Amino acid sequence: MIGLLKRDLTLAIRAGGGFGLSLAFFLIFTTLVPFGVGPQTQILAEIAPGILWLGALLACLLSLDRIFQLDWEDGTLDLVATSPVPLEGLAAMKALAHWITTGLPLVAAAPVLGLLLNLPGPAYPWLMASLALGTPALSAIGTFGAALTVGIKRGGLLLSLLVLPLYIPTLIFGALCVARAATGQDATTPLVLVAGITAGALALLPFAAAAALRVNLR
Amino acid sequence: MIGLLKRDLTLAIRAGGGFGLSLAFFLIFTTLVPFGVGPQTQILAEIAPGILWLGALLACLLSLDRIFQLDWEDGTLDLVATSPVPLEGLAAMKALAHWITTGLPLVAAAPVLGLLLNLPGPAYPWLMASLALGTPALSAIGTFGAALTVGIKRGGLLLSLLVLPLYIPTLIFGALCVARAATGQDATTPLVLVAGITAGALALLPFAAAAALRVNLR
Amino acid sequence: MSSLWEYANPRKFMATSAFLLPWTAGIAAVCLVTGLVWGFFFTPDDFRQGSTVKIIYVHVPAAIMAINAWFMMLVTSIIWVIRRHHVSVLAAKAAAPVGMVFTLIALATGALWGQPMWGTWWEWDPRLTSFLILFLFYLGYMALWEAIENPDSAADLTSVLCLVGSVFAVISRYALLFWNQGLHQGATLSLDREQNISNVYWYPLVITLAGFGFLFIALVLYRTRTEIRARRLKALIAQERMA
Amino acid sequence: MMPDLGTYSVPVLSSYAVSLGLLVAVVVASIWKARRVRARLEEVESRRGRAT
Amino acid sequence: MSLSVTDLACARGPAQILAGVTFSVAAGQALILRGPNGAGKTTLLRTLAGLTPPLAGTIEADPDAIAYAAHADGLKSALTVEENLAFWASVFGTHDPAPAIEAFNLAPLLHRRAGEMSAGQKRRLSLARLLVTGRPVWCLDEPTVSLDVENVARFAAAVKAHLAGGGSAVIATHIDLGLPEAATLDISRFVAKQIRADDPFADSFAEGAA
Amino acid sequence: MSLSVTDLACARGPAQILAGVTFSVAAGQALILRGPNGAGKTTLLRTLAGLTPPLAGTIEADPDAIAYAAHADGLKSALTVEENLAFWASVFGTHDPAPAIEAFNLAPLLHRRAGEMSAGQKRRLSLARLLVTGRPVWCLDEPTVSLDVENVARFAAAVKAHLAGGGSAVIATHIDLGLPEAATLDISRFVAKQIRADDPFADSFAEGAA
Ligand code: HEM
Ligand SMILES: Nc1ncnc2c1ncn2[C@@H]1O[C@H](COP(=O)(O)OP(=O)(O)OP(=O)(O)O)[C@@H](O)[C@H]1O
Ligand SMILES: Nc1ncnc2c1ncn2[C@@H]1O[C@H](COP(=O)(O)OP(=O)(O)OP(=O)(O)O)[C@@H](O)[C@H]1O
Ligand SMILES: [Mg+2]
Ligand SMILES: [Mg+2]
Repeated sequence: MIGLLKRDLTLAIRAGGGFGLSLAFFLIFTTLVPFGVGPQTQILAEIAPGILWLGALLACLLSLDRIFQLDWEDGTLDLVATSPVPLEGLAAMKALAHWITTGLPLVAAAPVLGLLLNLPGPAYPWLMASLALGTPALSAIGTFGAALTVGIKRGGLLLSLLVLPLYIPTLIFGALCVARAATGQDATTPLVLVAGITAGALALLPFAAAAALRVNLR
Repeated sequence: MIGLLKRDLTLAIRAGGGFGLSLAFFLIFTTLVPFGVGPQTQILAEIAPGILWLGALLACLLSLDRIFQLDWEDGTLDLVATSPVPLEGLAAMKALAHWITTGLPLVAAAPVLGLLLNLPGPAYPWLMASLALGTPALSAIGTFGAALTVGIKRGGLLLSLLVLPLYIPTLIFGALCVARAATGQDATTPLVLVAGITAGALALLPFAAAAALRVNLR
Repeated sequence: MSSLWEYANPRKFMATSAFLLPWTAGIAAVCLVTGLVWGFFFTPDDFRQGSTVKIIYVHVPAAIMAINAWFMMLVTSIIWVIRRHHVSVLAAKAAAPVGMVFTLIALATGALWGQPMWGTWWEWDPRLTSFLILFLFYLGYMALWEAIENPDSAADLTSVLCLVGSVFAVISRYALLFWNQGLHQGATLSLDREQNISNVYWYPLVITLAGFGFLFIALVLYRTRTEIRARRLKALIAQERMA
Repeated sequence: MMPDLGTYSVPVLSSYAVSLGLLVAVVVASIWKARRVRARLEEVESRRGRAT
Repeated sequence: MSLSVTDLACARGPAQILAGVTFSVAAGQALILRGPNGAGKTTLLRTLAGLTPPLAGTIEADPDAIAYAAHADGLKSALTVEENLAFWASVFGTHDPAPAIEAFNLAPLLHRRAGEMSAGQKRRLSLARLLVTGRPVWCLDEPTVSLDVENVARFAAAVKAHLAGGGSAVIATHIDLGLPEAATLDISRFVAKQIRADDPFADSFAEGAA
Repeated sequence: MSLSVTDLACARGPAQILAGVTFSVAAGQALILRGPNGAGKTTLLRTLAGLTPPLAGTIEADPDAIAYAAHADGLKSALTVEENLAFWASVFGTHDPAPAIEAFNLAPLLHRRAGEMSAGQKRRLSLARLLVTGRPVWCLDEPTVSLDVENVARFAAAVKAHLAGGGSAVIATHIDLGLPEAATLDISRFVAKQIRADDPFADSFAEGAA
């Protein structure tokens, strides 16, 4: 199973930039917001927590359809399915690889982007904590969605349609956590809830993803 | 060339939903924003023009990497390149098909989503006009980006990195047009500028896209 | 010298750059040290900006060179597209990271300057924002180089991107002015010097500017040499694998 | 020797530090890459030299 | 390892394709599946490999004994030959790709990216994968497509060595593989295309009763 | 239509693969390209089709006369057989797919989606595309891969009809096509693998001077 993870990371690094790209998307998204919304720092500071979380979520989303699609197209998925690796393990490794290439860099970069949007000072540690605890859930949910839509050409938009509603709870609590911290309120409760969602998603979704894969390979 | 357009539209409708999906993304994005930013109508109304334009832009973005990728993978692009259809024509048709399946539905749906975000009344016609004039530029720019990255597996995020900076002027003028209309100012100048960008992009980028395709097929 | 285009031959370029490199690097070091030391230690504080005026000696040269670097990439890319001189496009590739670092310096020092002057790290001012966009263009350009395996295809595609990107960078600049009038300083370094900052600030600034310019030239020469070697390495490895 | 930077010592010093740091970083990165590429090229060239 | 199949019915999507497929392959034997295009060879092999559940009948073989090779190569074009093999070795928990490299003469291509190889070179790599799986029952779908004469011989030698080591193989093909001693099964006599028997909407609904 | 090639040098990526390729195919003639895996058949055909510019030499044929068929099928799996053909007919400005359907017996599959066909059925469809192009010079890369005996015969008949109509064909293959009267060219004698001659980095640059 480590072989799967290693291969996915190698592929991510070799073909098309890997780690850097989700970061770049995150950066661009946060710079685009002021272009749309206007340059008033007051408003920007107010929407910053939501925008940062939304950016992280979209950066995750954009790389989802590649999780299984390429393996499916070139026949690798068929072959892995007939190998000793259980599909549950495959799904878990895929989610982990996705998180390492997407979620992890976002956590590290978020504070810099917070500056651009004038996020108030006390919110920074909470921003990082909530992203660190929340992005694994995004990857796990996304892997499940990717497993559902593997085999559908042009599945990208369908995938986002399926996955985004599932992302809503994570988004709400994550953004709430940062927003509370930004206005000096207590932010522990939403943080704990984010962690809870992540724990649940990690425990259950690999099984759902494997079931979906099995159906799609049939 | 009409054959190309017809086929792309058929494929879009048949495989994975076509028209509906970019709309669905747009809808979900605009509903996610209040979850992230919080439900204060005051703020939402203020950021509505920007968010609507941003949503349209991201909905376009998400479907870009499929413009040439599938044709490239199954060998169709090689075959079209050896056919009497010039690659410039191919690029233009691809951009047109992308606009019909993505931009056009957005124009139609935007007013409904404006309601969700409390966009002020006078802005609606300007919202539709600016999207109708601006989204063709998004499709043309996106087709150029897709032509640059065809052949790169996992090119999706790279594509957004390349394309989003090019989207900035359209976004600024488009959102500015709506924002001015929302606050009762004169919005014609930004609208004219959006139209100008679109005209320029449509006139020039198919050639750049064809050049990039030629290099990638070599 | 028969023709300027001869330098597009890798061997000729290697020879010429080997000669030029120590000189440009030396001038760069001298100018940078003189200019920065002069600027940091021997200029008075501004009556309004206090000691923050010293930031000008890194901020302005970095900003100016960041733009010039993109301009140079544009020119060399066009040369590649039209005359297909390999060294030319490799010079563009070599310049991109340098330009990106200069952009980053301008952004960082600007942000540090903004905190005391405007009371905020970041302001969505057109000048600053267009720099952020320039930074994104550099990132995209470099990422495209990295993503493409075949060197000649990568050269062609990045050149096309550079051309189209330049057009859009100009439009963005204009769009930004329209979008927000901004707080940033106007031009200090116009030809008509009398109307601008006084000589005490002017001399060290010009010297650091020269320093940054020569540093850029030296780095581009040096990195282009590396790129040429890497390109040859790639060719040789390909040849070995074919055998 | 050190000039009096007054209340602004932090931004001024950190600007210089960041700038010099980044400049040194590109220079070092360039040298590092140059060394690596050069070493690998020499290795391959000498291998070829022996072969032919 | 032997493989034995009794009265198997195979489906593809909504349709039953084959019914009553019965054969057995003993250890050390190879079975060549023949049949015109669209007969159902791929369908049968996918069912044997456990990818598609059978509609009826039994497959007597440990699914973990079967190595499947499909029409598609299953290669990552960004990885080198060596990396592709190492990946499959790690997935199958085996460790030494050397015999596979040897058998298909991949040594000269070891550091080439899979995307930069010709069709036949890719096919060789994907066949080498079989040796890396270390599994005893090979189910191969047109393995020699795009191979030149020399490499078809390499493939035949690899199959023979595999059989000699107590393995077995089921191979679908249209062309000669150079395995004269293998048994042949023409699957066209099992073709039974119809709506799947387990589809409850297949019966007419006796509208009167509803 | 005839095709004549003089002293052609072909490249793939950074590498020159073939040099000095010279042959000519008159109207009504077929030429079969042979050569081991990786020799450069695909490379040559791509150059003839105008996809890759040649490094040297001349190709005397209107690029608009050449119909190319690659290893990949170029089919859209979501479209039916009929729609796939209609698409190619519209791209090539021709209008009647009936002879193509006839020649490869696609009538029974006409409303099947391309994605729901077997490998050989897909291949038949992609060969039928050639007839729809209406172009006189066919450049085919292993056209009979996955075809059964009956369909190989159909293909041979289609080629013969095409030649009889004054067309010509260049066909790369490893297996017998049933075209005994066609000339054969073994391209292994043109193989000249090396760095592209137009690559200025091929010369060493006397590092000592640096
Ligand atoms: C992140 C923030 C900033 C960025 C990205 C930035 C960028 C730039 C750029 C692009 C230039 C133009 C160089 C040229 O082409 O002439 C410039 C010059 C200059 N900047 Fe900034 N700047 C920033 C913040 C500041 C701040 C806060 C101040 C001082 C209050 C400042 C003062 C100046 C001055 C005095 C010049 C010289 C003007 C000239 O020669 O044109 N900058 N900066
Ligand atoms: N996804 C699918 N949905 C429905 N029918 C299918 C699907 N795939 C294949 N078929 C049909 O099932 C039948 C058996 O196909 P299969 O691929 O098993 O044939 P095959 O014997 O492997 O042929 P070939 O020699 O061409 O590879 C064919 O008639 C085919 O049209
Ligand atoms: N993208 C590429 N980059 C570099 N080299 C390549 C690339 N594609 C193919 N090659 C090499 O070029 C040579 C010729 O390949 P080509 O595909 O033309 O062979 P072929 O004669 O068609 O072989 P096959 O019978 O296996 O299809 C091979 O040695 C191959 O490894
Ligand atoms: Mg089959
Ligand atoms: Mg070939």
